[in-house]
Amino acid sequence: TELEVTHWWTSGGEAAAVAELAKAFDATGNKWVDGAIAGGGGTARPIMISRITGGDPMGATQFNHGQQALELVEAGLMLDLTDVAEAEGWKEKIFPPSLLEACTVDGRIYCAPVNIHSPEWLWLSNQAFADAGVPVPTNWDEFVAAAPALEKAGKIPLALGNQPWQSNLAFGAMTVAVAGMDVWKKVNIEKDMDAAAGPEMAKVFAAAADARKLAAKSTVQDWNQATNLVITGQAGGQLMGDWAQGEFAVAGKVAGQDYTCLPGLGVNEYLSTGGDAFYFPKLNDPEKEKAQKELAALMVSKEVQVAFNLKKGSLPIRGDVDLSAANDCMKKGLKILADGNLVPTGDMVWSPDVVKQNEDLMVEFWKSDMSPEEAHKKWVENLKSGA
Amino acid sequence: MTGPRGAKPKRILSRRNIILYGILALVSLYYLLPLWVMVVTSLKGMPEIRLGNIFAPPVEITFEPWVKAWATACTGLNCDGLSRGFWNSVQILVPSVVLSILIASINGYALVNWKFKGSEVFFTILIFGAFIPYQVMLYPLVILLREMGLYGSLSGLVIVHTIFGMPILTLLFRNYFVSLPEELFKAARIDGAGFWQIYFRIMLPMSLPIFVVAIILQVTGIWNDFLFGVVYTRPEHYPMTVQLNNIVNSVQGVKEYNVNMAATLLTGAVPLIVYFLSGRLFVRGIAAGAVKG
Amino acid sequence: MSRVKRPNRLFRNLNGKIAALPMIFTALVVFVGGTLWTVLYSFTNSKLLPRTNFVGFDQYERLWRTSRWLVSIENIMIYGVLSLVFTIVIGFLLAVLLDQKIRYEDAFRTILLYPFALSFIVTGLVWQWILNPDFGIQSIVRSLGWTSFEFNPLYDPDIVIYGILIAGLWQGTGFVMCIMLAGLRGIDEDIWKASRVDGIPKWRTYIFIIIPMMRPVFITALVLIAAGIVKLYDLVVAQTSGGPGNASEVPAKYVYDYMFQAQNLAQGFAASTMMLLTVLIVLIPWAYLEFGGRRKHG
Amino acid sequence: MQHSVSIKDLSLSFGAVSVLKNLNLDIVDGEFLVLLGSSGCGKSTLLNCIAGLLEPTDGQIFIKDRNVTWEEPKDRGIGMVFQSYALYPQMTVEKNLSFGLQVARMPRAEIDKRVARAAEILQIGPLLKRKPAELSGGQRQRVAIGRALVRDVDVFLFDEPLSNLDAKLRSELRVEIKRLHHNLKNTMIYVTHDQIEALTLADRIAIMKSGVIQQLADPNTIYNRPNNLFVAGFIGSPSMNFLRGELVEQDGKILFVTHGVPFSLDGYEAGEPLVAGRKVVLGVRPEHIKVDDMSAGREAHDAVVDIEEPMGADNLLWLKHAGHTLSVRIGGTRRYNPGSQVKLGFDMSVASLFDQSTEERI
Amino acid sequence: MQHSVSIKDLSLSFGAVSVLKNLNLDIVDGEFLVLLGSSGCGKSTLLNCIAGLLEPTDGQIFIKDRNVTWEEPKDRGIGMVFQSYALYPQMTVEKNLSFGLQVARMPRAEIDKRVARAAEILQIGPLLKRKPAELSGGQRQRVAIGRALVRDVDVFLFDEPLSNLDAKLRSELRVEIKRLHHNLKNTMIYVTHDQIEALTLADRIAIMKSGVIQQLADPNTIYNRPNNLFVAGFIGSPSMNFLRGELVEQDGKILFVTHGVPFSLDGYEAGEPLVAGRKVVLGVRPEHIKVDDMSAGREAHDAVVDIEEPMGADNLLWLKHAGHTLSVRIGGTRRYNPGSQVKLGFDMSVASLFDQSTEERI
Ligand SMILES: Nc1ncnc2c1ncn2[C@@H]1O[C@H](COP(=O)(O)OP(=O)(O)OP(=O)(O)O)[C@@H](O)[C@H]1O
Ligand SMILES: Nc1ncnc2c1ncn2[C@@H]1O[C@H](COP(=O)(O)OP(=O)(O)OP(=O)(O)O)[C@@H](O)[C@H]1O
Ligand SMILES: [Mg+2]
Ligand SMILES: [Mg+2]
Repeated sequence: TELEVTHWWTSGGEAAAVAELAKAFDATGNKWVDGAIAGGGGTARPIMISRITGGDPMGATQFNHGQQALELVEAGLMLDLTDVAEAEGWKEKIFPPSLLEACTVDGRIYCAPVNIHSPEWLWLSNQAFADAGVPVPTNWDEFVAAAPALEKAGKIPLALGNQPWQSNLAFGAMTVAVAGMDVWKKVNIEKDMDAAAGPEMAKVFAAAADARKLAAKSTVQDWNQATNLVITGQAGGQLMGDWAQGEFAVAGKVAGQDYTCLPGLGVNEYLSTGGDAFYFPKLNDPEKEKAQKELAALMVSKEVQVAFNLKKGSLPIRGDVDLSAANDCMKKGLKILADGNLVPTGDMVWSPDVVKQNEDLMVEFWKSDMSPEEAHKKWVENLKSGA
Repeated sequence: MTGPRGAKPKRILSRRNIILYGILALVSLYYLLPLWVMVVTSLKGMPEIRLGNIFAPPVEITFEPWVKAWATACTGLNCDGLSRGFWNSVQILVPSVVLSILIASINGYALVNWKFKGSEVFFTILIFGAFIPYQVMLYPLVILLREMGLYGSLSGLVIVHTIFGMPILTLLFRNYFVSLPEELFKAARIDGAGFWQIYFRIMLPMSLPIFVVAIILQVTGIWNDFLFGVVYTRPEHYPMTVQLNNIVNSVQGVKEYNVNMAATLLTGAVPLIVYFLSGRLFVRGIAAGAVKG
Repeated sequence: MSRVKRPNRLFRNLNGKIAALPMIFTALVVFVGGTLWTVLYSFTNSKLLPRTNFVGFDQYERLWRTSRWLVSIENIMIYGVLSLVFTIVIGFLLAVLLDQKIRYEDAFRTILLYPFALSFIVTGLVWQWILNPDFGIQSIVRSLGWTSFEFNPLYDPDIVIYGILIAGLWQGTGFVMCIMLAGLRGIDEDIWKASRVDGIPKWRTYIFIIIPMMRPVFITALVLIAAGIVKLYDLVVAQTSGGPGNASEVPAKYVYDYMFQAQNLAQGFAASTMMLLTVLIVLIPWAYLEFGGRRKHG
Repeated sequence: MQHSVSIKDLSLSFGAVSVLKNLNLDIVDGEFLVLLGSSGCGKSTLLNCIAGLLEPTDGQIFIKDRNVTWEEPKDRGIGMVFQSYALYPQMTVEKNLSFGLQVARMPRAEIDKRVARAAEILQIGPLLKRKPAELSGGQRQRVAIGRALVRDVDVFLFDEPLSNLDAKLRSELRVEIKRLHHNLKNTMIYVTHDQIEALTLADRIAIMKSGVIQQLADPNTIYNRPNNLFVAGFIGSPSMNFLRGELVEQDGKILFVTHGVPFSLDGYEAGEPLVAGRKVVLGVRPEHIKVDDMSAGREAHDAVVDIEEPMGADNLLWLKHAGHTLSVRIGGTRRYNPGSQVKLGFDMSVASLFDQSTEERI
Repeated sequence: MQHSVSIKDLSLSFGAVSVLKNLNLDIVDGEFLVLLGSSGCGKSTLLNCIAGLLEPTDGQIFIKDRNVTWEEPKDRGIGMVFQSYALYPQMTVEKNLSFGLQVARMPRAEIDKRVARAAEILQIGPLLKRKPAELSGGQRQRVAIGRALVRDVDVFLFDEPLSNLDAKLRSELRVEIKRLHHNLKNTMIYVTHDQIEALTLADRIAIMKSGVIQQLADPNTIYNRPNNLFVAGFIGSPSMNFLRGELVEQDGKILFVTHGVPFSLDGYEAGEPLVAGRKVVLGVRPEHIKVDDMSAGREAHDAVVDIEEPMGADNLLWLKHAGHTLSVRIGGTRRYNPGSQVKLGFDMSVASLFDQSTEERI
């Protein structure tokens, strides 16, 4: 049975990872019809939503799990995967459990998580620091301290793509690192607005205000162009999710040798774990529904998880997979994962509306001379609109 | 009697000519620069591009990027470049252009020659419609097409193009038909020709210039459309611009500028060719349709 | 002789009415219907799917508190005014140049017009590239020896909108030039002769006589340009994605982003309603002047 | 007598503007009727109503005693010829002629026969394969007439068919149309604002003003016994001379006096008794004033030549007389210098008297 | 005599098309010269050359004995009035009149004086604040003349200034222009293809054909003694009747014979001796043929009336005579039915004879 699968994984590492999914699916005798839409979720999601609400849904579609597809589920447009989940024992296998929780609405399961992404990573170019004659930093504070040397060597200290979500990601990464886990949880999970407006967060904004000076010379647009600056040693580091590793891999770079990764920015060994999930719109065609369920089961299965996540550079959603092939960075991530130092990501706990507002705020903040205090105030307002 | 006779002698390099052609040359440079950059870059290899000058002609001409853009560039899992979308685009283009122009010209004709009560009101609304951003209509149209059961089909997309082309095209055709002598229409009615006969046998054959303008506007608009193509159809119908977007936006490591430029040129080829073939008629048509407000 | 009753009005000119159905449908259902629908839902708190959960003017209050929206408005004003002025001025000047009985007019015209055939995506891409400080014009000029040369519009929040304007003008002036040229060609040759006999210099003839005579042409051009300005979206997305920061955001993009990315339909609808309102505020007085005034002299 | 076209109480308004006002007109079978009037008086509107191209607001139209008020143009048995020819530019002459017949699904053979006949009558045989753009103005107009001809209609409608042609062609085609009418004997309704056309072609002329028919009569009556001031002033070039004055009784005879100068009205045929004291206008055509030719015992009036306009065959004098400027037409060979003194004689048998207030003929 | 405008060997070609061919023309100071010719013969081109709006290919132009061949239009001392008026539509009448003066930086007071004077001469005072769109055709044309007037020029150039007006207005403005010339006494060059205008206005008429002047003479000469067949046929409406025939000697007298019918040439003033055997064309104007009026012992020719065209003041008869169709103009009150037999008398003293091959007058 043919299933059309839409997603926005089109960069090198991503495409290779999707190919693994497709290969596995085709092997079951079904056919994966690829509906890639480049340009990231921002471009692709409107199209997907239009298709689904327009009554011409695809067979499966990528969303960041969490609240993005919530209303579609509530409107009864999505296939209930509970039976698959029970048959496959997702509850036991999927780790951390928050991933499956994000797929659950009213006790029913509507999506198949495929990977874990953690945005709080600092990627460093060993070569850049060598050129600048300083040692490779081991945490965010050292990185900030080394920045002047990098600048002197004609490098961009911090590479940052000019897209709202990247600015927001960088800020989020710094929140965990600077303010610490407790504050993070208070604000994001308990939605404690006093904490959000508190001094701890103010420190984060101050730090971000310093960081934006380091990124002032960065003029690229896409995240992978920014990563490329790090890969080629033109920039010292980049705050980017674990998927950046795929780019290093495609470029043939070796972790620990050509580049260094610092999960949780080397300060707090904590990661927030969001990720991608696949949703299966209702097609009202038993044949297709069968194929959809097959695909769902397949995506969570062990072999596919390994193959997929190795290519993608993300972490698998199961605690029981063997990732001996994983490289230095991924192992670091796995370790944190195993230690359970985890929190959910922002887009799992906040509505897309809040996320978007924060993205808009952050992109403005990073690229202008808005005072940290003002940004902080607006940020709290944004959170309140969704609290 | 003596004195000057004949024409005043003119130097070819008069000050007027120098200024005139100088400005024109400068302006042309500005307009041609991007094309030059596109063409030159598309013929360079990546190493040469990385070295720097985007304006320099290629040291070593390679058609590799063109081949890649056309046939092998990847989007997700599909590695057949733009070729995949080309026929889709043609399939979208032809019926959309034909239908939208047909309807708009009939509208214009009805508005001018078969006025009925309220026709001007509808026309005014239509013109206001030209100012509505597409984004605003995106959602209502999804719902509308869904209700009509056309969502996701090629016909749905054709309808969308027809709707959004309607305001400006109707304006063009109305203005053109107004400028045709009304007596012609009267003569045809006396000859016993009906609504459609007059339209097809009298009006259509007389409207070549304005049709050229309409065709150019529509070919350009529809061929270059990305949003509607991707929102209102499914992947098997995706137009070439979707592939272009995918090629240009999905970066694998470094951006392959040469492939991007080749893809851009390939995508722009159809409207460009239409332009080059019909330049003169275009100005004439504009004069006939657009100018008489 | 008998009197014959007047037939039913509805069925007279039936073909004309039938033929106009697509237009009536589009006007009423799509444009009016779609607009009303949009306005209606802008008063709800619809998120991903439209819901009739009315919240009054909340969306509008939030809209006008959002700095991105304010920046968008400011940008579209700057872009709109400059684009209108420059497109018309440049288009007209080019048309005047081409109207000087020059040689190779066809070639020049084609050169000026071809960008119109390219999509905004393509236009944005190429200009993003040419204006890129690392390998575009700035780096070329610097490599020629002028090392302090600064031309970096797309990465400077203060002037980024002008960078977009450069590309927009490149794309759109040719078409306006064509309209103007057609208008100039429509001017009675005798006017030119009269002004020469009167000894009026050419430039004064253009300013005081020809331009006022081309009023309808300018209005056509104005309408076309203005319709384009309201819809400005692709070019920004392709060139800057609204950056750096939110310095080049425009209303259409705000609408789109909030409808689909933020999944806050109502916010997007509120923004579109504001856009429509602006269009109406601009258009209605104009339409009144234009059509209401014209009726007077037949 | 059979009425070919009959118009009853026809009214037509464009919105608030009333163009035709309760108009009645009966046209006899085979008659050549000319509608004459200045621009904008509603001539074309009336013609379009007859043709069915405009819907009247009120009233009825009969053609061959059939009420056609609501019929389609093609069913009315009319053919129409337009000022701008209105030939279909993309069709050959032959196609132009046969289009209407084809639309009516007439058999090929019949079409060919009719086209051939029309081509022969109008002598456009050699042009049949050409397109309108390749024809001269006169040829185009002939084709336009042919288009009405092939349809074998009862009534021909002409809307200023000659005004786009130059003077020479105009006079040629005028003769041709006259001949055509002689041969075909169809009813023809002909709109023009050229009075020469009206006078030469018409069996009867209807003079219109603001949607109302002012006078409907044969050309001779119109020219020599105009109903009212408007008709009198409208017809004739240069215009009739108008002298405003009063009727005065002197020695038992009624005289016309203007600026103190008395004119004998001997020979004038009044429609009603002339009463002294009535304010009137005396109208005399330029050719009915004799200069320095006092035969037949006319009164002699003194006048001074102001301007002379030689026009070849004729010579037009503008004279100052009793406070008026008079135009007088004399033979082309008789010349006067400005300033010359002349004696004028008025031919009252062809003059007209109008009441100053009603402007009607007395 | 002083020459106001003098044209020497003027030639002009548009690319390969030669429009004016070695044209010479001297215009006397204060003269009213009319350029008359059919459409496309080069009248406007010549006028534009004089105005400096077109550059001649060869030749010289003198105005007031100054060689202006290379001068700008504004420096030539000319004013020009166009057929389409060419008023600046968005300016008031006053502005239209004063704009050229303002550009020339004339003092305000002087401008006002001139505008006032022009407005008075042309009686457009009340219109000064209006825009051209609010004027009637005749008023517009007056403003256009005013624009030339204020510039106080030596030479007025008119390019068919009246052809956009209707007949009535045309004849009114004609008189006004004539009066203007009387008062101003400027040199005026006036292009038209309307012969009535030419005949009534001109001191001299230059008749052009394909860029060559065919005859340059006063209206009377042009009308009665045309130089060649072209001029003869061009002037006069309806056209001169042409009879093609031969000169034959009979009884020691030279007669003109066509289709076997002999015509006595008594009274004809030949420019050269008449030789028997020469193929010639006899031209007689319609008003020079008398119908049933055999006074003064004229030959009587039999003819049959074909068509009658009553034109009010006159009556036009189309007659069949000796294989020709003749047009004859008679008084408006004399009527003939088609088919009537009439007797014609030809007035040879005002007839013309042309050589058939050279087409020149004999
Ligand atoms: N479609 C219309 N709408 C409004 N008014 C009209 C329309 N058509 C004609 N008129 C008006 O009706 C009047 C009569 O017009 P019509 O064309 O019948 O005049 P006409 O006698 O044919 O003049 P002309 O000699 O200029 O052709 C005019 O005042 C005109 O302005
Ligand atoms: N700019 C031009 N280029 C080429 N040929 C031209 C141009 N202007 C005029 N002609 C040709 O020159 C000839 C004379 O034109 P001109 O305008 O002088 O005629 P005209 O006597 O004024 O005619 P009309 O009475 O129609 O105004 C015509 O055959 C015309 O086609
Ligand atoms: Mg009319
Ligand atoms: Mg001319």
